[in-house]
Amino acid sequence: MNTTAVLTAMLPEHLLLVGLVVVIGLEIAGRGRRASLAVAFVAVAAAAIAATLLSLDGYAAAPFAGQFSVDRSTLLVKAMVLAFALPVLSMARDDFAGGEFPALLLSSLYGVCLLQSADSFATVFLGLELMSLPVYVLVLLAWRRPQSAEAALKYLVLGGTATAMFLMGASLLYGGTGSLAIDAFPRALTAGDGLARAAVVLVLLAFFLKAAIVPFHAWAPDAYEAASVPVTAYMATIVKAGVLLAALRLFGRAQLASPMLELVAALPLASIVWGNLAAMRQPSLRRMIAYSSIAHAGYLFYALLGDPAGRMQSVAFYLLAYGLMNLLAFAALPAADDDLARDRLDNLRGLFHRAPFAALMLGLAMLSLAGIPPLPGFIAKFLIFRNVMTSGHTLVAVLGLVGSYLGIYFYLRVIQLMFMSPDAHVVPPNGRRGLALGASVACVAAALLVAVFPGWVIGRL
Amino acid sequence: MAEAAVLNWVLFLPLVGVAALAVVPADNGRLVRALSFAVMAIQLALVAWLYTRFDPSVGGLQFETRLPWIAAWGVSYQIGLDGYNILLVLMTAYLGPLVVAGAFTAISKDVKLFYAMVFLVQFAMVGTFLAQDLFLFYVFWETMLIPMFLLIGIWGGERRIYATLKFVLYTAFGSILMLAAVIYLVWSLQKTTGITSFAFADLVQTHLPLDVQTILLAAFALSFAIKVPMAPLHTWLPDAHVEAPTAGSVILAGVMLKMGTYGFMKLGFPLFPDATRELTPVLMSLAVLSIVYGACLALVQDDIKKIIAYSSISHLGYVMLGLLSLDLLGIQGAVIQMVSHGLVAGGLFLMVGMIYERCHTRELAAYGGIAKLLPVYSVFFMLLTLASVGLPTTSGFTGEFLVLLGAFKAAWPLHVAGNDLPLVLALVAVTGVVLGALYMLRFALGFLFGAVHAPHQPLADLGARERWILGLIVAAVFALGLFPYEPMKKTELAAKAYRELIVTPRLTARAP
Amino acid sequence: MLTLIVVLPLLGFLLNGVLATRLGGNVVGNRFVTVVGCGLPIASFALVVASCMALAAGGYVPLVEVAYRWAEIGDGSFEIAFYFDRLAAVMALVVTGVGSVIHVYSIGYMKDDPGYGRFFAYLNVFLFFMLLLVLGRSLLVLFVGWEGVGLASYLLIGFWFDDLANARAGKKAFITNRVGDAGFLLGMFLLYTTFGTLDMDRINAAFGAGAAPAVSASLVGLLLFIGATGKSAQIPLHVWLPDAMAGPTPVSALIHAATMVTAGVYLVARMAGVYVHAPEASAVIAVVGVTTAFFAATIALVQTDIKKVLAYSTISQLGFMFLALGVGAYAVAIFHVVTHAFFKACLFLGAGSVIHALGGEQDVRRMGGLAKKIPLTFWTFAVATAAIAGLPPLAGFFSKDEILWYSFASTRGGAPWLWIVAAATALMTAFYMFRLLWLTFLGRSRMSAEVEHHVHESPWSMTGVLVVLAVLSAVGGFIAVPHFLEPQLALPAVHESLHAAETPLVVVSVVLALAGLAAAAFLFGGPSERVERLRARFAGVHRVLSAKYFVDELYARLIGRPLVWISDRVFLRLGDRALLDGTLHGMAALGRGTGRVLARIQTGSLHLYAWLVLAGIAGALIWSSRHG
Amino acid sequence: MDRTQLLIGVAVALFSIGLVGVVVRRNVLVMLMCMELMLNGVNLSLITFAQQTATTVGAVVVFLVFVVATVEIALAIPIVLLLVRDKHTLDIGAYSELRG
Repeated sequence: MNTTAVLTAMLPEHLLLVGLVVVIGLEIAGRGRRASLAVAFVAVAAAAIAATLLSLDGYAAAPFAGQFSVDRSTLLVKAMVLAFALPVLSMARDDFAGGEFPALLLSSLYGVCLLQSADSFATVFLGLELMSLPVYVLVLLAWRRPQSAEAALKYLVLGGTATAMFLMGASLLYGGTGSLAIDAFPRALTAGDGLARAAVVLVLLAFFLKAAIVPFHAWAPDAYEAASVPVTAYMATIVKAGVLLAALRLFGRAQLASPMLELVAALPLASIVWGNLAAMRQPSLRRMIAYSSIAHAGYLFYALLGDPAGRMQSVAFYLLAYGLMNLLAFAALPAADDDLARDRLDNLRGLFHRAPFAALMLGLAMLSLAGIPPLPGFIAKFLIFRNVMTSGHTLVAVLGLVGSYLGIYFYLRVIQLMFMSPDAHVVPPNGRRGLALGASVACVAAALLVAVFPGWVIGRL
Repeated sequence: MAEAAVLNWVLFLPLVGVAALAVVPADNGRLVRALSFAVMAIQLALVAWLYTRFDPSVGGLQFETRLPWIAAWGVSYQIGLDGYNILLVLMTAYLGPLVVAGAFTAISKDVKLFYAMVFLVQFAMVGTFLAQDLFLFYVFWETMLIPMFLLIGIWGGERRIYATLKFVLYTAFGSILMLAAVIYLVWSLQKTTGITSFAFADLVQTHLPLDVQTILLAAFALSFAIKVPMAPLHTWLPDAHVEAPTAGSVILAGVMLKMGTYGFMKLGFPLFPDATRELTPVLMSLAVLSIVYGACLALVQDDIKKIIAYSSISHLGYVMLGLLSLDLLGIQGAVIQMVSHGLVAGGLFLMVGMIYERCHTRELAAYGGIAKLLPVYSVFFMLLTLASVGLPTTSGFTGEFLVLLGAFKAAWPLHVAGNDLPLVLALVAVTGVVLGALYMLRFALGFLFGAVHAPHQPLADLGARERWILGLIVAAVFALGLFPYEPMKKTELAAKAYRELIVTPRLTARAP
Repeated sequence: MLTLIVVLPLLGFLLNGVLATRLGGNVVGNRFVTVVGCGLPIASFALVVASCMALAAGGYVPLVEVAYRWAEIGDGSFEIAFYFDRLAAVMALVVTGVGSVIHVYSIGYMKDDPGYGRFFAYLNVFLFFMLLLVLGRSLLVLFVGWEGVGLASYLLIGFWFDDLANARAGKKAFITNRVGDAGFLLGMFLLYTTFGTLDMDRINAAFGAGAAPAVSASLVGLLLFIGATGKSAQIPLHVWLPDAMAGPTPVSALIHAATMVTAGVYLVARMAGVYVHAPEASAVIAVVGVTTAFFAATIALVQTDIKKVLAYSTISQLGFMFLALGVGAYAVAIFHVVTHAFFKACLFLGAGSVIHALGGEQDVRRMGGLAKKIPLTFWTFAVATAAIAGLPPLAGFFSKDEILWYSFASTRGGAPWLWIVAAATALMTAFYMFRLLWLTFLGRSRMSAEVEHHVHESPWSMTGVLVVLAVLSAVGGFIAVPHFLEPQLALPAVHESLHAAETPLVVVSVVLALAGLAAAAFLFGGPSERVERLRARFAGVHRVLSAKYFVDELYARLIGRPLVWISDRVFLRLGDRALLDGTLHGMAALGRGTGRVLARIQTGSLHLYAWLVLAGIAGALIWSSRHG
Repeated sequence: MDRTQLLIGVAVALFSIGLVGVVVRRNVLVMLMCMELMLNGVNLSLITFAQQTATTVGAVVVFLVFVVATVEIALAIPIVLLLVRDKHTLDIGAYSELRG
C-alpha cells in the first residue's frame, strides 16, 4: 500500500479527522464555543469539496485492498452526505453552544464516509458503529428534554441489538466462505443452504432496524422526538442515507430472488403504509417527520427490487431529494423559546402571517416529501417506482404508490395549519436565525436545480 | 421561429407574474391588482395573436418546441398548439384577465398570495393543455392541485377546509393510479418497440393486448372522470364549488373541469382505442347518467352556487357523449361545448360572486325580484341563463345541438343494425334539454322575479368593471353561438384525427 | 332583401333594448321607442310586400337568399339561408301585417307602463324570431326562430314579473314548449341522419322523389308533430296557453293568437312533402286536432275570464287547423290561420280595449252593458265574434266551412265522424263566443259604480286598429288563400260519391252557427235564473269543465312531484349524501382510525419494541427457511 | 457432532438467549448484560470460524467487537444513571414517557 493513495483516497476522511482533532484541541484549550462549530463547518466543507473534486476527477483507488476502496460514485455520495452536514451544522448554532456537538458530528460523519467505501464486513461494522455511537450521545445532548435519556436508551439498546444481529450474520457468512469480504453477501443471497440464508436475513434485518423499517421502526419516533432539531435532521437525512447506501453497497449487483424478494417487498410496503397512517394525527412535528421517514425508508428499500443497474442511481437521487427537503423543513422551522414549543405542530398555526418565508419553505418541503410534482420528491419517487415496475413487480409498485397516496394527507395538514388556520399567537424569540435561513435558502436553491434539471443530476449519479 | 417563442412566453408568463408579485410591496393592493391584470392581459394578447397565426389546414402540432428534459427516460419538454388544445388555451387565456378583474373587490386578505396562486393555476392549466409529452402533462396536471388547494382553503367559505381536502385527496387518488398506468405504458412501449419516450406521438404507436389496454384505460379514465366529473365520481365538485372563492369557482368550472374531458380526448381514448371501443357502452351510459343526474340534482338545490355546480356535471356529460359518439358532429360539438361551458359557467359563477359581495348569502330563498333591484345585472344573468339552457344563437346551443345530433347520427345505424343502447342513450340525453330548462328557469324564477326581497337593500347595480367583465363573456357566448364556423375550422382536422385514432384497431396478440 | 326583412326587427330590439332600458341608462324617450319599435316592423312589412311582388314577377319561383354559413363539419354544412315561396309569403304577410298593427295598438295600450321601452324591444325580438321561423330555409333556422319565439313569449308572459304568478306562467310555457322541442329535435336528427341536410325544400323533394326514402315518413312526421303540439298548444301540451294570458293583452293577440301559436300549423304545412307520404301521422294529427278543438271548446263554455275564453277558443281553432292538416288540406289550414289571425287578433285587442276601459277588470261576471259606453269596441268585437262563429259571409265562415268539408270528404283520411265532432265544436264555438259578447257588452251592467264611472273609449291608436282588423275579419274570407297556395300545396281529392253532400253541409254549419247564437241569446239575453238552473242541473259537468278536466293537477301528480321526489330523496339524499359521500367519509374515518390504532401501539415501552424486533426476526427467519 | 458445530451451537444459543433476554427482562442492567451476551455469542462464533477456516480476520474482528461492546456500556451506564436519578427505578417499564 502506498502512502499517496492512502492520503488522496481517504482525503475527505482525513479532513474530517483534522477537524475533529482541532475541535477537541479547542475544547481542551477551553475556547470552544462558536469557534469549534466554525472549524467543523470548514472541515466538512473542505471534505465535501475534496470528495467532489476527486469524483469529478474520476479518481478510483483501493489503498487497503479488500477493506477500503473509493471510486467516482462512492466519492460522489460521500460528497452528498457531507454537503448535507453543512445545513445541519449551521442550524445547530442556535441549539448547541459547546464543542461536543461538532466533535460528535464529525466522528459520526467519519463513520458514514467509511461505510461508503467499506469492502469487508469488518469495515462496514466499524463504519456503522462509528456512525451510530456518537448519535446515541447526540440524542442525549438535547438536555433540555428530560425524555432524551429515555430516547437515547431505547435507541442504544435496539441499535446494539442491530449491531449484534449484523455481526452474527457476518460471522455466519464468514464461516461459510472463510472471508469477510462483502461480495460474499450477494453470493449468499442466491445460495441455497440454510446457514447462508439465515446469515443474509440477519444482516438484512440489521439494516432494516438501523433504517427503521416496520416492525423494527419503533425506536425512531421516540428518538426523533426527544432529540433536538439539528440532531433529528442529522438522523433523518445523513444517518438514513449512510445506512441505505451501505445496504446498497452490500447488495452489489445481485438480483433479488425469493424468499429475500418477498421480505424486501413486504416489510418496506408495510412501513410505507404504517408510517403514513401513523403520521396522520401526530401533535409533534419531529414525531411526524419520524413516521414519514419510516415511510420513506420503505420507498428507499423498494429500490432494491429494481434492476441492479438502476438501483444506485434511484436511491442516490431519492436521498438527494429527500435529504434536501428534510433539511429545508428543519432549517426553516421557526425558532421558539423552548424546544417543546418549537416541536408542537399547533404552534405552526397561521405561521404564514407571522413568517411568510418560513411558511413557504416548510410548505415546499412538505409538498416535495409528499411527492407532488414538479418538486424533486416526485421525480425521485417516479424514478424508484419506475425501476420497480420495469423489473416486473407491477403489483408491488402499484401497492407502493397507493401507500404513498396515504401520505399526502398529513403533509397537506401542515400546510393547512400554516396557511388556513387562525394565528396561534406565538411570540417568536428574537434569536438570530441568519445561518439557518441561509441553510434553507441553499437547500431550496439546490432543490429547484434538481427539479428543473433532473436529467443532468441523474446523469451524474 | 417566432410563434414557438411566443408560445413559450404564453406558458411562462404567469411565472414571471409570480416573480414580479414577489418584489411588489404587499401593502400596495392597487399595484398588485394592476400588475396581475396586466400580466393576464398580455398573455391573452399573445394567445390571440397565435390563434390568428394558427393554420387550420395543417394537421398536427404547430409552433412546436421540443427540448430534452430527462434524456435518460426519453422525457422531453415538448409543447405546441394543435386542434385539440387551441380553443381551450384561448378560452383559458380569455378567462384569465376576467378572473383577476373579478377578484379586485372580492379579495382583501393576502392579496399577493392570492394572485400568485391564480398565476400558478393558470400556468399549470395552460401547461396541461400545451404539453405534448406524457411526463410533462402529468407534472402540470398535478401541479394544478396545490394552488387550487390554497385558493379554496385560504379564501373559501366556512367549510373550506373540508371542501379543499376533499377536492385534493379525491383528485390525487385518481392521479396516483394514472401515474402507475403511465409508467406501465411507457415501459411496454419500450419493450415492444425499443423506443424510450413519453411523447404522445410515440405513445399512440403502442400496441397492447386488449386486457392490458382495458386496465390502463380504466386507470386513466378514473383520474380523468374524477376531474370531469362524471357521476358517480362527482361529489367533490359541489363542495369545492360552493366553498371556493369566486375566482376559484370560475377557474374550476371554466377550465379545470375541461382538463378531464381534454384528457379523455387527447390521451385516454386515443392511447387505448380498442379498449375504448369495448367500454364505450359503459362510458356512454355514465355520460348520459351524468347529464340526467346532474340536472335532477340541480333541480332541488337551495344554494345558488350548487345549482350551477350540478349543472356543470350535466353539461360536461354532453361533452363526454359527443366524444364517445365518434361522429365528427359530436366531436366538434363536444369541443365547442367545452368552451361554451367554460364561458357560461364561468360567467354565472362570476355573477353569483357579484351578488354575494352585495348580499353575503347564497340561499336562493333569500332572493327575489332581483330584476327590479338590479335590472342590468338581471339582463346579463338572463342571457347567461339562456346560454346555459342552450337557447339557439348562444354557444350552449351550438354545443348541445351538435353533440346530440352527432350522438343520434352515430346511434341510428346501430339501431338499424339491432343495437339499441346508443339510441336509447341519445334519447335520454335529449330529455336533458328539458331538464336543463327546468332547473335554470326555476333558478331564474325564484331569483329574478316575484316580489322584491334581498338581504341588503338598497343594492348598487353593476359597476363599469363588472359590466365589462360580463359584457366580454356574453359577447364570446354569442360569437360562438352565431359564428362557430371559423373556430370549428381550427379544430376540424384534430377531430378527424381523433376519430381515426379510435376507429382504427391497434391490437396485438402477444402481451408485452 | 329577405335578410333585411328579418334583420330590421332585430335592429329595433337592439336599439330599444339597449337605449330605452336601464342597461343603457334610458337615454331615449318614449317617442324614440315608438318610432323605432313600430317603424321597423312596418318597414319590414313593406319589404315583405315588395318580396311578394318580386316573387310574382319571377313567376313564383321561390326566392333563396344565403345569409352566411353557420358551420361546416365534414361533408355536412349548415347555412343560414332564407326561402321565400307562396307559403312563406302568406305567413310573412300575416306576421308582419298583423304584427305591425298590434305594435301600433300597443302604443296606446302600454302608454303609461314604466317598461314601455322593454315592451317594444320584446315585441321586436319576437317579430325577428318569428320571421326567422317563417323565412328559414332549413329546419335549423326554423328551429332557431321556433325557440326564439318561445323565449319572447316567455319574457312577455312574465312581463309584469312582480307578480310571481305571471313569471311562473312564462316558465310553464317555456318548459311545455321545450318538451315539444325535444321531439322536434329528434325529428331533425332523424332527417339529417337520413338525408344529410336540413333544407326543407330538399327534404320535401327527397320524399317527393318517392324512391322509397330510407326513413319512415310517419316517424319523422310524428316527431315533428310533437314539436307542433307544444308550440300550437294541442293536447297533451295545451296546458300552457291559458296561463299565458298573464301577459299584456297585445301580446296575447300577437303571440298567443295570431302568429306564434300557428307556427306548428306552418311547420306541418311546410313539411307537407313528408306528411303526404305519412298517412298514419296525418291520421294522428287529425284526431289530435279534432279532439283538442272539441275539449277546448267545452272548457271555453264555462270560463268567466274574458281572456281565458278567448284563449280556449284559440286552442280550439288551432285544433280545427290541425284537423285540416290531418286530412291533407294544408292550404285550407293556412287559410284558417290567416282568417283566424284577423278575427282572433281583433277579439283579443277588443278584449284589451275593454280591460283598458274597465281599469284592468277581466271577469265577465263584473261587466255587461258596455255596448253603449264603448260602441266602437263593441261593434268591432261583434263583427269578429260573428266571424269566428262562422256566420256567412264573414272570414271565419269560409275557412271553417272548408275545413269541415274536407274533414268529411277528403280522400286523405276524411271521415264523417270527424265532421260530426268538428261540427259540434263549431256549434259550441258560436255559443260561447256569443255568450261572451252578451255577458260583456249587452244585458244590464254588473259593474261597481266606481268602475262604471271611469269607463271610457280607448284612444284612436287602439280603436283604429280594431276597425282595421274588424274589416279584415269581415272580408278576409274573400282572399282566396287556398287558391293562391294550390300550386304549392295541392288540395286533397274528395270522394266522388260525397260531392252531392257539399251544399247540405254548408247549410248545416250555418244553421249550427245560428243555433249557437240563438242559444246564447236565449240563455244570457233573458233572466239569469235560466243559466242558474242549467248550471245546477249539470253541476258535476260544470265543475269538471271549469277545472279544465283537472289536467294541470294530473301532470303535477304524474310528472312534477315524482321528479322532485326522486331528485331530492333518491338522488340527493340517498345517492349523493348517503352512498357516495358516505363511502368517502367511511374511508377517511378508516384511515384516521388505523392511524390512531398504530399510534396507540407505540406504547413507549422498550419491552414492546424489543418484542416487535424479536417477532420480526423470527418471522423473517421462518419465512426464509420455509420458501425458496 | 464435531467440535465446530457444538461451538457454533453454543454461540447461537448465547446469541438467542441474549436476544430473548433483552426482550423479556425488565431490569435495564440485565438488559444491557443480555446485549453483551449477544455480542459474546458473536465473538464465540467468529473465533470458531477463524479456527475452522484457518483465517485471522475473524480473530481481529473479535477485538473490534470488544471495543464496541465496551463503548456501548460506557455510553449506556450514564444514560441509565440519568434515568434512575429521574425515576428512582431500574424497571424499563417506567421509562415510557415518549409514546404515540
